[in-house]
Amino acid sequence: MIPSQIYVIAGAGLVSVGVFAWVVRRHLVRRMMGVNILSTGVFMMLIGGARRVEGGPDGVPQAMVLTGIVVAVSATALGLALIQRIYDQRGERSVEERGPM
Amino acid sequence: MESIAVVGLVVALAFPLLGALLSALGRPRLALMVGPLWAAPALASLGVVGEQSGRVPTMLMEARFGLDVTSMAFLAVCAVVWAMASVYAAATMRDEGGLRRFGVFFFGAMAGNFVLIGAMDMISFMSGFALMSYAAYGLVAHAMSVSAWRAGRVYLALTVAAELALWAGAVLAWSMADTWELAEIRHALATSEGVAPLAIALIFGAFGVKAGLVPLHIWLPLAHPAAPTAASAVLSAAMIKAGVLGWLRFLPLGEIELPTLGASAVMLGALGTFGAVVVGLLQRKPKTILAYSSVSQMGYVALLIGIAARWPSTYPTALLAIVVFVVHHGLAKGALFLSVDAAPRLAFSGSTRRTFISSVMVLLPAVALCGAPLTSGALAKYALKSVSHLEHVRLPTALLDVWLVAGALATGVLMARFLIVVWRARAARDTETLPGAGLVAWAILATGSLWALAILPLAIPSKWFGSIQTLTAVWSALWPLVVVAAVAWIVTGTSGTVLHRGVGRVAPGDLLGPAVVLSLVLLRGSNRFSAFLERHWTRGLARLNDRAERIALRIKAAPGARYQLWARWLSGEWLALALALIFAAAIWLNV
Amino acid sequence: MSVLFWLPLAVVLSSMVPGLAIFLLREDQVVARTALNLLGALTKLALIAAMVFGVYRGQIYETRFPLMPGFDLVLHASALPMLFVVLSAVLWLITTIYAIGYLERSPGRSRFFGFFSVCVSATTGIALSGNLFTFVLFYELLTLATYPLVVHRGTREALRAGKIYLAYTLTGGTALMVAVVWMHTVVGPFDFTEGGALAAHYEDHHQALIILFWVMVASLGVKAALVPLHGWLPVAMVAPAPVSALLHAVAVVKAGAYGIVRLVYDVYGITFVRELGLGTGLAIWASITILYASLRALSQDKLKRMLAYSTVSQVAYIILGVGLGGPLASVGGIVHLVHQGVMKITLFFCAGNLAETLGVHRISQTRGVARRMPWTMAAFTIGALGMIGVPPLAGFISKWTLGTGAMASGSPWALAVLAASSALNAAYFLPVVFRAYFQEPLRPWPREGDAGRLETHLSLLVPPVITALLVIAMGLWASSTASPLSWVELIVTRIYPDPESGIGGL
Amino acid sequence: MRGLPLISASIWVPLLGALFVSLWPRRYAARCGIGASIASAAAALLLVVAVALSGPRRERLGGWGAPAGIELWIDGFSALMIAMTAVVGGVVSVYALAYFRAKDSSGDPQRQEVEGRREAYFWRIWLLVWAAINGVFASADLFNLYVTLEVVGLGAVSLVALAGGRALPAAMRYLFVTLSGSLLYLLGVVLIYSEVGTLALFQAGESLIAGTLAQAALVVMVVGLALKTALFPLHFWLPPAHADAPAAVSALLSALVIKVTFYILVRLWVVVFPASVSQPVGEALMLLGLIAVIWGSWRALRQQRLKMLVAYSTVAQVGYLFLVFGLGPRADGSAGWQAGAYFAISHACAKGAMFLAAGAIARAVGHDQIEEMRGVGARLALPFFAFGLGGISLMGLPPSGGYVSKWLFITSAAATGDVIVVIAVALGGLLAAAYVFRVLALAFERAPREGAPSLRPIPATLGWSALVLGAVAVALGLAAGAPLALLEVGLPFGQSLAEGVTP
Amino acid sequence: MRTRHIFEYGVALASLGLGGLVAAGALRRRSLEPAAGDVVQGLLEQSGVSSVVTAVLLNFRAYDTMLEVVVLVVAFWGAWSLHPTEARVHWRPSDPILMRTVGGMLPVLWLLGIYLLWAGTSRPGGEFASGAVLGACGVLTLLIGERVPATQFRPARKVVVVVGVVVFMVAGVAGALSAQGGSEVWSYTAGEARGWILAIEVAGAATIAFVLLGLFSGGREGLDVESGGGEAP
Repeated sequence: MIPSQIYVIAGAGLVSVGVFAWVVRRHLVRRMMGVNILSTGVFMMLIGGARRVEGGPDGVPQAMVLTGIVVAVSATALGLALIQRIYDQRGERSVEERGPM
Repeated sequence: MESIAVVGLVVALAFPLLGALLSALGRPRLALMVGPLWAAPALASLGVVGEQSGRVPTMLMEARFGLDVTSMAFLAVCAVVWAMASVYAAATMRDEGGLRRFGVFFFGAMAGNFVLIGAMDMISFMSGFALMSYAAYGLVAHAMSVSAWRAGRVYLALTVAAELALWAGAVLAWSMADTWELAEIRHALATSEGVAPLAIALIFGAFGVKAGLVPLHIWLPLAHPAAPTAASAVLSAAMIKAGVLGWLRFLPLGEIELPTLGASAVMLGALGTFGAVVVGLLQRKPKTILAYSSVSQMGYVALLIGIAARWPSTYPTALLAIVVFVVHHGLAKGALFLSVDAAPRLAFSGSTRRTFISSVMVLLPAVALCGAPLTSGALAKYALKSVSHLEHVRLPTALLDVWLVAGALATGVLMARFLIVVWRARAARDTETLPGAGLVAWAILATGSLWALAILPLAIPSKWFGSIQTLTAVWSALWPLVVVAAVAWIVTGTSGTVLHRGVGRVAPGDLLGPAVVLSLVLLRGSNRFSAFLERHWTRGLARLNDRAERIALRIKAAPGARYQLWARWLSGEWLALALALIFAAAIWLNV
Repeated sequence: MSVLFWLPLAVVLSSMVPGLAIFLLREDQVVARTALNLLGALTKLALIAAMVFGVYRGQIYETRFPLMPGFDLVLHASALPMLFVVLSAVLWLITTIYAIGYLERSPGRSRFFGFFSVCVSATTGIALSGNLFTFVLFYELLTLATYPLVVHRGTREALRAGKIYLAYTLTGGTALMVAVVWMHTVVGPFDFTEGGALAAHYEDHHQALIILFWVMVASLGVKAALVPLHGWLPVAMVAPAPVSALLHAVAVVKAGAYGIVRLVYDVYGITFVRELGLGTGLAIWASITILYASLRALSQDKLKRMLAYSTVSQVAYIILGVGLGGPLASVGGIVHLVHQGVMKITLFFCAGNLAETLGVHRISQTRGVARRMPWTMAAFTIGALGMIGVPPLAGFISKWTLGTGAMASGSPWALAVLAASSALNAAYFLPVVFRAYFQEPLRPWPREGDAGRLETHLSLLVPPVITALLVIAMGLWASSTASPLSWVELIVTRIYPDPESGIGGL
Repeated sequence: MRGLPLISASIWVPLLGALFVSLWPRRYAARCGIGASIASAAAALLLVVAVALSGPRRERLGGWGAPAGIELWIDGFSALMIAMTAVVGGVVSVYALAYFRAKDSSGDPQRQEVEGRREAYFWRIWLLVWAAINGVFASADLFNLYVTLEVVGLGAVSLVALAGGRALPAAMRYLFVTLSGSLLYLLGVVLIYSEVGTLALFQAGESLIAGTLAQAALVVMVVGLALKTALFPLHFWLPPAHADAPAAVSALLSALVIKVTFYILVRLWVVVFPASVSQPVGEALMLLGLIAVIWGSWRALRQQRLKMLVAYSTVAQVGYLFLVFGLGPRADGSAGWQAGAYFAISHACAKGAMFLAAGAIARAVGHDQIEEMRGVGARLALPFFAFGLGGISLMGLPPSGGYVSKWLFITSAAATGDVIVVIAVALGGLLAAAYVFRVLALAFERAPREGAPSLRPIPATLGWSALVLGAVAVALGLAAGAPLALLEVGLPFGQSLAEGVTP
Repeated sequence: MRTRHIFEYGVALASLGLGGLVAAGALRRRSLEPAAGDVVQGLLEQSGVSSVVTAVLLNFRAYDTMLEVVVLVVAFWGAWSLHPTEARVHWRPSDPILMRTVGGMLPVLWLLGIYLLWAGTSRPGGEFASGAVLGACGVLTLLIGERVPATQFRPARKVVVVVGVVVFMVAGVAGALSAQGGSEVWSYTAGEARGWILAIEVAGAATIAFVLLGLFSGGREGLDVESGGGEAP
């Protein structure tokens, strides 16, 4: 079990946890965190699976991860803004007070 | 015969349609008054066209129109009767109700009658026949009373059945002959294999309905009393003859031996002759009596057809006999029907001179009908005898003579019965006097049996004429009359005789009673079957069913309930019918 | 791109274009709408006259558009299509006049006449279609165009009828499309050809072609109202009279029957159909329809429903003629297509008149109506007698040919069916005539139309009289060259080229 | 023509348009927006014409080769899709111009301000989404597909959220679906990259061989993309999202956005994955498609709200799309794939017309409860007629694009002998007829006794633009030859590998 | 709650299955040649920058990066299109410890951001890193109640959002014009590449920083701690 394979398996674990969290949890913020876990898992598998090239680790996956992270960040930001707006509409003071959706 | 002449003939024959149009446009009485005008072109064509035939250019599948000896005779009779009847109708019919409608249907039937007489091929014959039959319905149901509707419905049902049988028979015939020409049709049907027998049977049945052949005659006694006088005259004198003409045109008489057709025609003829007389005697209304007399006279024609079918060699003489008989019966019966309405009107006016004239005018056709000497009746009877005496007619001459004599006697008795009823009825009539035109029309028809003798020699062999003048012939024609007069005198003298009790025991349209009961049973059975067939569909048939229930109720409500109904049957008519059946069976065995 | 190419298309579009234009008219532009309508009808008639003359001289008119790779939209004008086109064009003109009078003040007329014209162009398209692909295209377009007409009145009942109508016809249309596609995959693309396009193929795909035949007949049977599939016709009678007159008596119902005719003659070919014994099956199905529908008509009280059932049985005559096979029966069947159209449209016009002027919808209300509306009832009587098959009217000619055809093709039982159905026809038509002429009206009419001098509006009265005269003319002058009978003989001689089965004395 | 970077142009013009619109103050947003839309449509059609005339086009961005740089590849299939986007996008933009402007006339400033914001942001985000959609259809690079897909997803979510109110929870659920769908797709890309080492679509296709990795990649990508295309079991999010969004947005979503993920799936099926791997999954998808057709239609029939009915109809029509994965590989030649592609574009026009018409009707009547709409037919003739035209294509009745695609579906199914598919396609058509005519019956129904509901006046452009889309759907039926010919350019379906046409 | 449990177990199983499948697939991979990494390594000189990641990001796959910035812009517009939230923040800004630490950190962070930006061409760093750091600075300023200097004027805000993408496009068009063979975008020579990459990095960093700040403020001008409400750009 060379080290990179450990990362890959961990990534896969995170993926399944992320999917489960997103589907099952009712609370919006929790679901958003689930999606983030899912994206982290995917990126971990990406980097874990990257090959080594003579000048060090292969550059392309790193670029892909960078892009992926930015996309994930912006998506999460939009999600949180939406969640905030939904709670405003429902009249709750702020996110953490109420439990599920 | 070039096409213009043919077109001329067709227009002449269809000329009465103009009368129909005129009365449709609101002037029915005028149209009826000038009745002879509509019939004139047809009569004229007799002289002008003579014995020729040709094809119509485009109309009716290039139909062939023309005249031959038989159709000329038929046309003559019909034209005269139609003309006189229309004049009489114009004179006597009150203006209330659908005179306009009556005019349209009257002239429609008239045109149909003429067209079918002139038709030489199937399609035009059938068109004329259909036009006449359907238009006649208008005449039957004219009175718009319950009995008129009932008569109309029975007439219509049988007519439609006849139309379809004719259509089916014609299709079968066409499939044999592959052409419309009636001449070739006859040749094609003159075989025994293939569908020919079925076609012949269908055609014989179809025209049997119109000619009042026994089992199919039940509409006649219902239709005549319902229709107005002029209509019933025409119905009996002219339209029934169309059935006979249909037989002559379609059936291959004289070409091959048709044993089954011959035998059945003879049997049904016999049945008709005697059965009708017996039932006729039991009737109350004069027109019904006359209707039954027509049925019995038609029995004679059926006899002649049967003989011609059974022994083809006798066909020419039989044809002549039929023509004579048709002319004689047409004129006489037309006059008699008119007399039913005209006689009381004339007699009612009080002066003895008028009552004498009316009684003479009534007596003359009645006596002619019984075959009195020096009238067309005698000629017809002699023609009948001469046909039955032809050498290869293997009917036992004795049996035939008995039949003819018995027939004459029966007709005499029926006529007597009719005269008594008319005489008794004359006092009760409250109608106005008979207008002049009506009298003239009636007179012409009444004396028909006399002047018919003048025009008939054109086609009849002269020896027949000679024979009726001989003394023996006169006597043999006279004695039945004497006997009948005696019996009539006795009967009028004593009231309450057996005859009286029997009167009125049989409802007109004799066979109709059992037929209705039978249909009730069938209907209820089919209704149960249809209930099984489809739930919501039975609502429709249910309505038919409750109509049948209403009829059954009506019968039950009649006095004496079911038992009484059966009892009456046993005594009256069945006895007579059984008698006639035995007689006909005897003839059948010998044929 | 000679006229040979553009004429069939022009004929189809000559009613489509005015139709689409009428959609844009406002409700109150009556003059413009009537002008457009009549203009469309007359131009169509003129074009058709030119085409008939051309076809008579043997020219071949064909419009061909590649619509899909492998499938072209083909409009081919040979003798048989021309017959149906002439019928629908003539009757469309008459019905338009009638409809203008009938819908005098009712709402939604632009919509009505728009869809009405689209319907007729769909019917013409069906008639002229040169292959199964085009036929299916116009067949389903017809369903679409007729739905708005059925639900025109907008009442709950009309919508229910529309729903039922759609359920039947759309299922039929889809089944037909699937069958056609399946056939094209099995046999490869083909056009309608005189002697039958499948003549060459039937050895190897024997089984499939039989199944496809019955699926197609069933799907066409929905529109041709064969017995189990006829449920929609009586229900669709809720539509206004001109719709039930032109569409349910002529266009829609005939489209189904015409489809079966083309299927048997131009797709499978007579030899193939006879060999597989499909013809007798078809004839038996038609006979069942004839008798069942006549029985149902017997117990109807609503006048239009009775006429609907009678349409169901009369259309089955056409299919009986086709099923029996042999030249004579085919002539009888196809000529009945024309005769029945004219007779039935007369009856529907009269029913429409009674409903519109006097508010009489039921047979029980027709007592003594002849006195009040003599000319309408005269036309009705002529139509009814024609239906019964009384000589010398048009109905007699087609029943006669069918009868002789039945005998010629050796199935006498068909003769019995024809006779029985004529009897039933008499049984349900004559009481109406009898009531109208020989009975007094019991109560005053439900609605007293103010028709002034005539019994009803001129535009309501003239069409039935014209068609009634047409019925008589087609009967009397049946043997003349211009009559439908001789035109059909011309068609059938091409379908049955072998001399031994000549038409004979007709 | 050869030299110009037309593909990039078709992506950059709407992108530039969006940015340009955002610079202007809110009052001019609509005007700039419509200008940008017309420019983008022109650029797209220019590209399509170029492809139609001179065959497939390829652009190596930055001049680098396949493995290193990103390549854009346009063949018949993608050109057709871009043409579809241009047409539907253009017409919807015209519709949106009127839809947002005439939104509210009640005059209170607070609502006015909210309307103004919605309109401004609609144009910006819609143009970005348009650019991204063109980007997906043009891209021949696995990772690039992910990023463009993400832009489309986020843009769509924001557009749905524009409607506010009950659209927000729907947008939220849609956001989760979009994100996780893309991430699962990315997971597939990661697996493929870890094996074949290149992100180029065609190169990956050549070197990817059947194995558990390919199997896993396919499954996870299919799950992700099926979730975004709302295939039957994963369709829960679509109806509320498409129904509660503003009318113009729901038309865009149903017509274009779900076609994007379908397009990617088709590319994966044809180019990337070997047949042995994709065949069983294809059968499963076809089965799910069949169930979707029946289930979607059944649910649509029972809906009370007009837009929900149309949304569920989308779920049903998506079922048709997925039939392609079972039929395509099996049928000889490209009949199966052609059917799917043609169905996609005709459904886009038809569904677009229906949603626009439904929007117009809802705007006029004030609500979209079907039962309360009795008797409005006469006065809303135009929208109902447009709805009818769309419905005709949906039902697959001639003369419409839907009919042609139904014909192609049945032909390919009959060729391979799948009777169940034939029956399902036919049944789907009938069920579609059921719910379309349930709405059309309103058009013909006479007002109930207590009088028809009062209608608010709506701008004519709403009805007319819906009619234009409906007319395009019908035109697709009449002139099917040209699009099908365009579809064959560059042999997009399967033969390209065989004939070595790869870039 | 029965169905709820079944549903949850089902989803758990499904996600485990998915994870397992993916893991199995990943473990059995065979790394086939040619790997994109080797090709990139080979072409590094022509890209105009020494760091592989920056080369891939800003030259080889420049299109991806542009789209990435577009994603950010979309998210920004999406967040700001929602009606600005009225939720107010309760804590008081005048907490001395917070003020002092933030005050001290801010200048260092600004310096770090700018350094990262410049280092990007040769060492790991680049626009995203610096953008993130600068964004964080902005957030900190808002948290202590101050206003970020450049964000008051609306037109400035509008421009800074779009500047990242615009510069990208300008570079692309320039590349297309200067290209010898085909006229693909961004195909400038190694020399020019370096300059353009730097320009893109600067603009990108600015956009990223501002967008991240905007996303945090959620459609409000600044974090009006007590006042609430605010006028969107």
